[in-house]
Parts: sequence; structure tokens; C-alpha cells
Amino acid sequence: MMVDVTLWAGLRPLADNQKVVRVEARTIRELLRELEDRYPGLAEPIKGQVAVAVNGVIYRNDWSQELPEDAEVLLMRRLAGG
Amino acid sequence: MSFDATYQNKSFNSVGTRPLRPDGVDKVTGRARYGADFNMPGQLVARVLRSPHAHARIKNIDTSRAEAVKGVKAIVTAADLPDLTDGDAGLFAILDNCMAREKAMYDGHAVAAVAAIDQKAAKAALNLIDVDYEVLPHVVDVDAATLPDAPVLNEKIFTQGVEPTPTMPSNVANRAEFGHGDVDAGFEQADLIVERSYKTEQTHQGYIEPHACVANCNPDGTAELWVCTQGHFVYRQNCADLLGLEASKLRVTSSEIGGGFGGKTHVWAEPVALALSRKANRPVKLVMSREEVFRASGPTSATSIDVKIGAKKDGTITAAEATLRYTSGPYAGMWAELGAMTSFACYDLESVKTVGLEVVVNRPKVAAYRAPSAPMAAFAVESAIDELAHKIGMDAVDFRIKNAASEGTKSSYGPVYGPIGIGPTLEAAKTHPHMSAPLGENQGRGMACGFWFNFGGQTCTDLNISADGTVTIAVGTVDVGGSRASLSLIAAEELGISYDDIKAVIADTSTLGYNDMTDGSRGTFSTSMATISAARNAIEVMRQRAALMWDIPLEDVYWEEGHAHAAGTKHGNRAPLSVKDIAAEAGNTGGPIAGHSELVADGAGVSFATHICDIEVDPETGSSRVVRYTVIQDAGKAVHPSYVEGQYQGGAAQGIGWALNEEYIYGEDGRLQNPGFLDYRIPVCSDLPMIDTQILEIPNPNHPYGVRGVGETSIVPPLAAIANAVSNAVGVRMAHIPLSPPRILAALNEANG
Amino acid sequence: MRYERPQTIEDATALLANADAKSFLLAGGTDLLVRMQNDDFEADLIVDIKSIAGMGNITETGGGFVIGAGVPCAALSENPALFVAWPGVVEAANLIGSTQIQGRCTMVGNLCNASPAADSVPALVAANARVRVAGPSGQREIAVLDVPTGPGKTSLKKGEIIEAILLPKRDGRAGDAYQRFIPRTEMDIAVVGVGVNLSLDDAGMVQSARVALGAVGPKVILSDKAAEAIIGTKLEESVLDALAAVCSDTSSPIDDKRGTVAFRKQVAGVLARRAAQTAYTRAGEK
Amino acid sequence: MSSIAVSTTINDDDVEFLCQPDETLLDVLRNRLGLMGAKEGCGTGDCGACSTIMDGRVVCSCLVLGAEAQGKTIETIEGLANGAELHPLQRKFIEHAALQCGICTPGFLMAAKALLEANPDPTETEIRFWLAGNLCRCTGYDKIVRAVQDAAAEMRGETA
Repeated sequence: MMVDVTLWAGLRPLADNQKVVRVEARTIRELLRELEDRYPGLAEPIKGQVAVAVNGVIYRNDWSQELPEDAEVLLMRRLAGG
Repeated sequence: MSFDATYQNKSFNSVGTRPLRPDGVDKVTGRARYGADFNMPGQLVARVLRSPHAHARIKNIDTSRAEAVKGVKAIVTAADLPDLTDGDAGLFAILDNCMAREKAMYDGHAVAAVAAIDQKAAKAALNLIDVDYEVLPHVVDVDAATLPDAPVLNEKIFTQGVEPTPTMPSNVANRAEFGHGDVDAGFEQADLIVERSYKTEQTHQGYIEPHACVANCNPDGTAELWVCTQGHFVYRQNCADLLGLEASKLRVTSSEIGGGFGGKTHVWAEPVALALSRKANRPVKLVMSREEVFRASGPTSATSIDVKIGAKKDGTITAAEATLRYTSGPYAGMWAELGAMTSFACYDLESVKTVGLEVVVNRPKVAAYRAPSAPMAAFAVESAIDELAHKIGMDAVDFRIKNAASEGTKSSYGPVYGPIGIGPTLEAAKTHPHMSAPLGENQGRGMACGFWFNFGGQTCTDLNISADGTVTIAVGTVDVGGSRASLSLIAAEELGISYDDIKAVIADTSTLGYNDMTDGSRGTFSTSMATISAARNAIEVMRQRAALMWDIPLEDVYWEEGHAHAAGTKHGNRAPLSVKDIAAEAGNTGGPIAGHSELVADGAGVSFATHICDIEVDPETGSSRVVRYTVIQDAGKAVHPSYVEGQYQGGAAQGIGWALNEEYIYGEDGRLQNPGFLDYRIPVCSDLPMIDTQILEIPNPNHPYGVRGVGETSIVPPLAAIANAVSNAVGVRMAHIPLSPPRILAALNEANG
Repeated sequence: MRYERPQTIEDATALLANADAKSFLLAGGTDLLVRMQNDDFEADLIVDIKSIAGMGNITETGGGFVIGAGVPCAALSENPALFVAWPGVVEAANLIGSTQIQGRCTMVGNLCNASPAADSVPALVAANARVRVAGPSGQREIAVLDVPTGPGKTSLKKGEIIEAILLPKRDGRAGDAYQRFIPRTEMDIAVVGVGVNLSLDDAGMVQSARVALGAVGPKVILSDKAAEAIIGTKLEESVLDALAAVCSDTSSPIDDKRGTVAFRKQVAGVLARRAAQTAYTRAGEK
Repeated sequence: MSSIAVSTTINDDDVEFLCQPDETLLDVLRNRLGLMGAKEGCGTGDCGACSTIMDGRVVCSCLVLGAEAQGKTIETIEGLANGAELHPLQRKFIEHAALQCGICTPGFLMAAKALLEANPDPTETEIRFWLAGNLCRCTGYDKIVRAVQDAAAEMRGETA
């Protein structure tokens, strides 16, 4: 399944300045792997700074989360809370 | 076992009731033990030496005179905390903040610490540590720090997020941009535009309990830490990483916590206490003074924010733009970025652009404070929204309703919203009696909205059923304000037993799996999910035990209302088995009964609130008083409504203090002038009215009971709500928080010519 | 460091007279113990005067009231006669700190701490209060106005102790009032404080007046000009305007963490007007 | 510095202790007598977390020297309940959810006790000003004030 992943501004320089990257992935894990393979510079941020928003729901840690058909996927920075 | 977190829309027996909290008696009798209420045999007293300079190179530290003081057992400096952070900038910032390495970066920055047999010896030694400082130029103001001639704090900081990468170091650590659409085109379409700059001053979480810990390192490599923290597992990891300890050999016990609000989410002095203990080979107790708390822990960002919003005459916003500068202390954080993400989150915007600029200054390292960064952004945006509504001639609530985000809206920070509560809170505000109550002389009414993300995260819970059928739940999220009561209600609901048969305890790091902190409004959300999961697992075990007791197949046993039932009629009219019945036979049916859960609680629903307040201003002195205050917020599902109300009221009170009187005041020398509760003015009892609350329940689709986090959002709207009320009362737009009497009086004088 | 609790004023003054420079008197302790928290604080001797006979008493005499140096401010409002006679002094003293502080703090301590922002001092100065000073060479009496000489400094000599505050007898149509400004409703140090004390003639005209300003100079300011502005008037609007203007002009405050020069000057006028009106009303009710 | 011997009464018990001349009553209670219910939030009399009652007046025990306790009668949070029976204020604080983190609670309870002894029927304003020296950062004071009002009503015999 093909998914369009939107990168936050800070990540774009690490991905050939692309805002949206189209990858083949069924789960968050596959998505992150694919991004890392294609853009090795993303490996470092993906390790600890990234959360994935799927259809508006933010997943901080969960690799197993499946990506629904036509999912809207964004990479976001992990947030701090009080 | 995989856990289905989908919302079930069930009716509740326990959830939504208001039982007495299980730790209440301990806390009203003085028996509850907080950070400073614990001692170990042979324990030493620790004191920290702090920089009197806002910015200074540490040329040399000579501890020889201090070491000679009788009763001094250990002195540590940065040399005793070698850099093991391996390029992790966030961890390095925590390390450098715990103990200054090359430079003292702010007034109050730790430079050395002493452990001695008593306060007297520790104090004497502190006065005899000779630090050779080279005082450097400093900058504390957010705007001044971005000027070309500002002293550069860190030669290694080149603004990230701009192309091409700058060649000169700067105090702007990074730039983050969010938004969509074409704002320039949007402003072209606008009939009216409001554009204004705002400022907010730095505040502190102001928890009443200073940081405190007892550290004990043994020669065999094991260690213990008793500490007040929002997350003992995180503290364990921080300390293990910074001191080179094995995480599993460091047992961290969280004390009762006397307030945190984000300020106890990472370590401050705990690694120092452990380092002292390691060096002295004795337990060490370290308790910060109030002055140390203000000078060297916690604060939030000071900000400078420019907002521009355009709308058509019919009230449709065509474009919105903001540039947000946030101080982060001496180390880069993501505070401006959070401000940029949250600023327009309440609205459905065709074109929006926000830019966050993270500014390093010679102030303490910024820590999270309840919905970090959102209140200042909301102050600026909600002030501008109000001003624009006035300009258009529309009611402030109607204008917001017209532009409010709803399910399917693409948020200003990126994702598309699911079901959300901004519209309903606004509709509730519109019809709330407060909105139509008459105002007295010199009074003004203001309202504002607020947003916060809410977190989930890693969670682990144990649920153990005793032989008498009572239940212990061991959780790993620190109870900051009543979560033991909420979680007991959840367990009672899921198991179908009485609240009184459940005891919730906070387990230490050696007896339970890892848990993220109690932050991001995640405590009840995440741990309730894990508790439901653990209860379901325990029910599964009890079904098996019941099948065994009845000698019938497992599939013929179902669970309902706290009992195992035999399905159908083929097993005769067997009386259902209660938890107590099954527990009593546990020894014969396979041993202790327990349910465990390890999960990542994702899908925390975003949270919205709308606040209304009335302010009375004394036109002759600029003094202002909150005369009425109403909080309306979506809780998803209020598990224990009293403590949900408490979160709403507490957040509002903190926001009111921020709006009116709280601020860090620095002298020309860069030293903090008000490190105490006398001149850092948090609201006192006589400053506030009763705070009315209205809980809305728009279920979170990603939680079995529909729960959303409730802890933080309530601090987001007050700054703007109060600024709008004061502006309406005095007829002058107030754009600098806090709205202290001198600022209000100056504005009144200007308006009156 | 020594802690001493002498039983007589002679023993107390002797202790202080013979002590090293770093000796301190302890009455309510609400300022001293705060200073003791500081790492730089050093003391050789602390003399607790509360066990000395009479220190805890409020005595009504033919000449007025004698308030012992150990009387906590909370006790002032519990004395009906004192409250009726000097409501402005009592309300000023009762504004110092919280309930907890009220249970300990004393007016003499407030005076001797010599903070320019002390709440009770402008009210005492307006009331023309005096203090009885005991020392190695016997007793003397001086005006409250002459005790503080600057921030943290007093005119007391080595070995001297203020035993009591002496409030004059009150008769006829007279009233006093104290107004202060703080950012919150409680728990703050005065940003500006104004004490007004006045008496009326039979026609309701101000016969005599004293106006004292706090927190707008290095020490309390007794403004003769302000008094002159209201003497011989019935506090008509124009008179109050003039009073406010004089008080603003007389103020010479500094910018600090608690307020700005402009704010303090302006608010001094506002509070003077309000305090004068209250004092006038109180006087008129007698 | 030599220690001072002090004889005093704490929660109806005769207590003797030694303390340093510069030691506060709060430190004596916590570190020498094991009475840790009084908390140190500031050490400067600004937060009220260390409130105790001395000779009938509520004071900040951080602003009292241990030596000053000589001959005094002192009440602390540990003595507020009558054995297993909670004081009405204690019960009402739990019932009204008037505490979140609970660190300020002992101080509030002692201050409120002194209030209701001085004024059994206080108005909301009187409660708020009496308690202004007790800082709470969690609750916004709303539920605290209600708990005190309710306890006062019960103690006056007006319970519904």
C-alpha cells in the first residue's frame, strides 16, 4: 500500500528537501524503515524524536500500528508535556 | 495479548462517581511521606554551591579549604560527573544543568556540591569553595538576545531549520515552521486585518514542595533513590545514563509529590546527590531551598510573539500568521516549536503559517509547565481574535464559533482532527449564564479558548487479587492529584466489584515495568487503559478458574457484573461465582490470580477548553480583581468528576496568576531579584473567587471508556481570557503579560491622555 | 551563637551593651528568622525580650496607650479600646503579613527593621506616636518619626531597646486611617502606604492633621504640606485633588521589583485621598 | 554553639528536647521529634505549609526558634485527629476533594482550625483572608474554601 508521509520542516533538509514522501508501508514500522532506507539522514531523528500522526491520532511509540487505506500520515516531533 | 482500546459506549457503575480518595487520610493527618520526609541511617546533608553570575567562564574551582572542614565527607564538581551522554544533546543539557562544566550559564547554576554530617558543616564548606570566574557579558531578554550585537551564549549554536545553514553562531537555536495554504493570498482577501506584538514574562510552576531526594550508592554498584518526581522511571534512566549505572541496579522510589506541573519531569540535583553518595560512600539527603527552586529549576519561557489575522466582514478568517520567540534558558529545547504548533489549533483555517524561534538566554533551563508553551501562544492569538471580532462588530463567541475547528478540519500543526470539543465548549459558553450576567462598574468580561495535545505512552500495570477477593493495582505513573482514586474506579468498573475493595499503589522501578511520566495529561488516560487491560487479563484467568471450579468448559463461562456465570442451562442453575468466591479457591485452582498489562497507550484525544472571566479594575491604581471565572472543558469521560474539576480550577488559578502578577524579575546584573514567594506572587486564597466548572464529555474514540487527559488544557485560556477582560474593562488593548498594576495604570494614563 | 531570654529590661540592655556587634533582638522574629535563613547571616547573640515583664501588654493610661514591644499585631485588634481610639494604626499593623505572621510580628519590630515599606510606621507617624527606649544609661522617649534613619538603619544606640510604643490620648472628633497598595490582596510588601490622622472642629472643619507616606523614600515621610492642604477644609473635591498632588510631589520613590517611580508617585496621591476621606468619616462619627 | 534544653507541650504530651540556638521550631519538629506533618515550602513564612498552633495562635513554625517553645503549648497536624476519629476539617477536606498533591494540606488544616476557634461562622471573604498565608498551587482554593465552610457548619451543628 502506498502512503504519502508529510515531514515537518526540520526533517526536510534530511530528505532531499521534500515535504511529502511517498512510501510503500502497511505499518508504522514499515513506514519508518522505508524512510530510513531511502534517506539515511532520517535515522537519527527517527530513533528518538519522531512521533507519527495517523489520521489525526498521534502515535509516539507504537510500531505495530497499521496504516488504514488512504491514511493521512505526518511525522511530528515528540512533544514535551507538563 | 493485544488490547482493544476502542470506545465502547457502555453505561457505568463506578466511573463518574465521587468516592473518597484512598490516600486522603494519610494526607490530612500528616502521615503521607513527601520528598523531604524520608531519612536513612548515617545519612549526610548535601548543599549546592551556585553561580552568582548570569554568565561566567569557570576558570578554576579549588575545594581544598572546604574539604578541610570537619564533618565534610565529599565534594563534587563537574569533574565528578564526566560526560557520558554520547552526543545526545538533550541529555547533555540535563547534565550541564545539574552541574556547570565550562561556563555558568545563569544566576543560580550549580557549580559544586558538598555532603557533610550536618547543615552547619555543609554551609561552612560551601563558603570555603573558591571558584575563579571570568564574568562574561550576559543577555536575559528574549528580544535582546536575537539582536546582532547580543552576547552569544554558545559558539556551537547555528540556527537549525534555515536554509542555507548560517555561518555565524546565534542565540536563535532553531526555527520551526507550520501551516498550510497561502497566507499572502489569504490576507489579500481579508476586509479587516489585526496585527499586533505581544510579550509574556517568565513564570515558574511554583509547586509548594521543593525538590528533595535521598540517594544511596553502595560499593557493589547497586543504588537507591527516594525522590519527589513526576516519573521515577525517567529519573532512573536519567541518573543511570549520567552516572554510568546499570538501570536495573538503581531502584528509584517516588515519594508523594508536592506538586510538579512539569517541573519534576527531568532530574535537577538527583545525579549530584548520587555522585556525592558514591564519593562519600554514605546515604545523602539533598533538599533544595525555595530560593534554589526559583533560581535553578523549572521556569517556563519568556516570549515575544507577533500575530497577524485577517477576516472578511462576514467573520470568516482568511489567513492567520504568527512568529513566536520563546526563551529556552541556555540550552535549546522545543518550546517555540510547541508554541507554533498550538497557536492556531482551535481554528479551521484556509491559510495559516506559524514560525517558532527558540532563543537561548542566560536564564535557568526551561522545563515543561502544564501544556508547555501553549498559554503564551493562546494569549497572543486569542487577544488578536478578540480584537478582530470587535473590529468586525461580531460577538467574540460567535466569531470563534464561525471559525472553530471540527472533525475533519486540517489542524494548523498538520494532522486532521477526529471528534473534538472546541465547538461544544464554545456553544456551552454562549449559553452559559455567566455570559449574560450583568457587569458592574469598572468591570470587563473576557473569554478565550485553549488547546493541548495530550499524550499517551508506555505504561505497565499489575493487578493482583488477594485470597480474600480484594484487589491491589500497582501502577507506575506518579499520583499528582488523585489518580489513585480514578484508577481504582476504573479497576472497580472493569472487574465489576466495589471501589472499596481496591487499593492502588505506586510501585517503584524495581517492582514494575517501565512507565513514562505523569506528564502531558497522560496519567489517568494511559494508566486507566493499562488497568482496563490488566483487569481484562485477570478476568480471563478468573474465567479459567471458575471453569475449573465448576468442571465445565472454559467457553461456557462468561463474565458479567463482577461474577463468573455458567452459560446456558446445560450446567444446571449454578450460582454465579464472585471474585471473592474464585479468589478463595485460588490456591487449589492454580495459585495467585493476577492480571498484567504492558502497552503503549496511543490515541490520546486532543483537548479543548473555553474560559470566561469577569475582571474589575480600579481605574485609579490599576489594581485588578477576578470577580467571576468559569471553565468549560471536554474531559472525554470524567472518571472522578471532583478531581477533574480540581484540574480545571487549579489550571485556571495558575493561569490567572501568570496573567496578573507572576514574573521573573532580573536586575541589570542578570541576577534574579525575586526568588521567593514574597515577590514571585502566586495567587493567594483571597485573590480568587470560586471557580465554576462545566465538564463536557465528548468520548475519545481511542479509549474504552472515552477518557481524555484533563490535566493541562485549563492553563491555556486564562492569560488571554483575563487580558481580554481587562482590555474590555479599561478600553485599552493589553499586550504584555503579566497585567501588573503598574502596566494597567500606565495604559490607562495613556488612554486618558 | 547564644540565645538569651532575659527577665528584666536591665539584663537585656546589659547583654546587648556588652555583646559583640553581631547581636540581634528577637520579639516576633518574623524579620529576624527570615534573615537567619541567609547563608551570609552570622550572629553571636540573640536576645529574646518576650519574657520581660510588660512586653506583652497593652495598657491604657491617662495619656493614651502603652503597647509593649512583644505584643503581636493580632492582639491589637483584640483590644476594643485601642481599636476605637486608633483604628488607622490597628488596621496598618494588621496588614503586616498573613494570619500566621500576625500571631508573631510586632509594631516595634516593624519599626526597628527600618524597611521604608513598613506598614505600621506611616500610621504611627501620622498618629504622632512615640517610643520608650531603654538603654544602658536609662530611659528616653523619642518620636517614631525619628527612629528609622534610612533603609535598615535606626537612631538607636548600642545597647538600646525600644520597650514600648506610646500612642497619645484620643479625644474629641478625631480619626485616623491607613491605606496601602499591594499587587495581590494579601501577603505583599507595601508598594505605597499612606497614613492620615486628623481632628475636626465643631463645624466639621479639619482642625489638625498629619499625613505620612511610606515606601516612597528611604524612610517614612511626614508631609507638612499635605497636612496644610487639608487643614481648614472639609475635604472638598478640590482639596482632595490638592492633597493628592502634594503627596505625589512629596514622594521620591525608586524603581524596583515592586513598583515604578511613576506608579508610586501617582498611587501615593490616590491613597492619600482615600485615607483622608476615611479618617474624616471616622472623625465625623465621633 | 551549645544546645539548649527545652521543655514544652506538644499535642498534649510533655516533650523535652535539645536544640541549637539558631534552630527553628520546624526543624525541631521534623528532625528531632519525628513530627514531619509540618512541611517546609519556603522557610521564610510566605507559604504556610509549616503552620502550627502555639499558645492558641497559628504561626509559621519556620519563623519560630525551637528555643522559644519553652513553656508553650504547641499543636501540630499529628494531634488534630482524636485518635481514629478525624477532625471535621480533616473529613471535609477529603470529602470535598480539597487536596490534590496534599503538601499544603497540614498547614491549611491547622490554620483553618485556628480560624474556626476564633470565628465559628466565618464568611467566604473571612475564610479567604484568614487563609491567605497558606499557598496552594493545585486547587485554586475553591474546594478548600468549601470544605472549611462545610466543616464550620457541621461544627456549629448545622449539618444537613
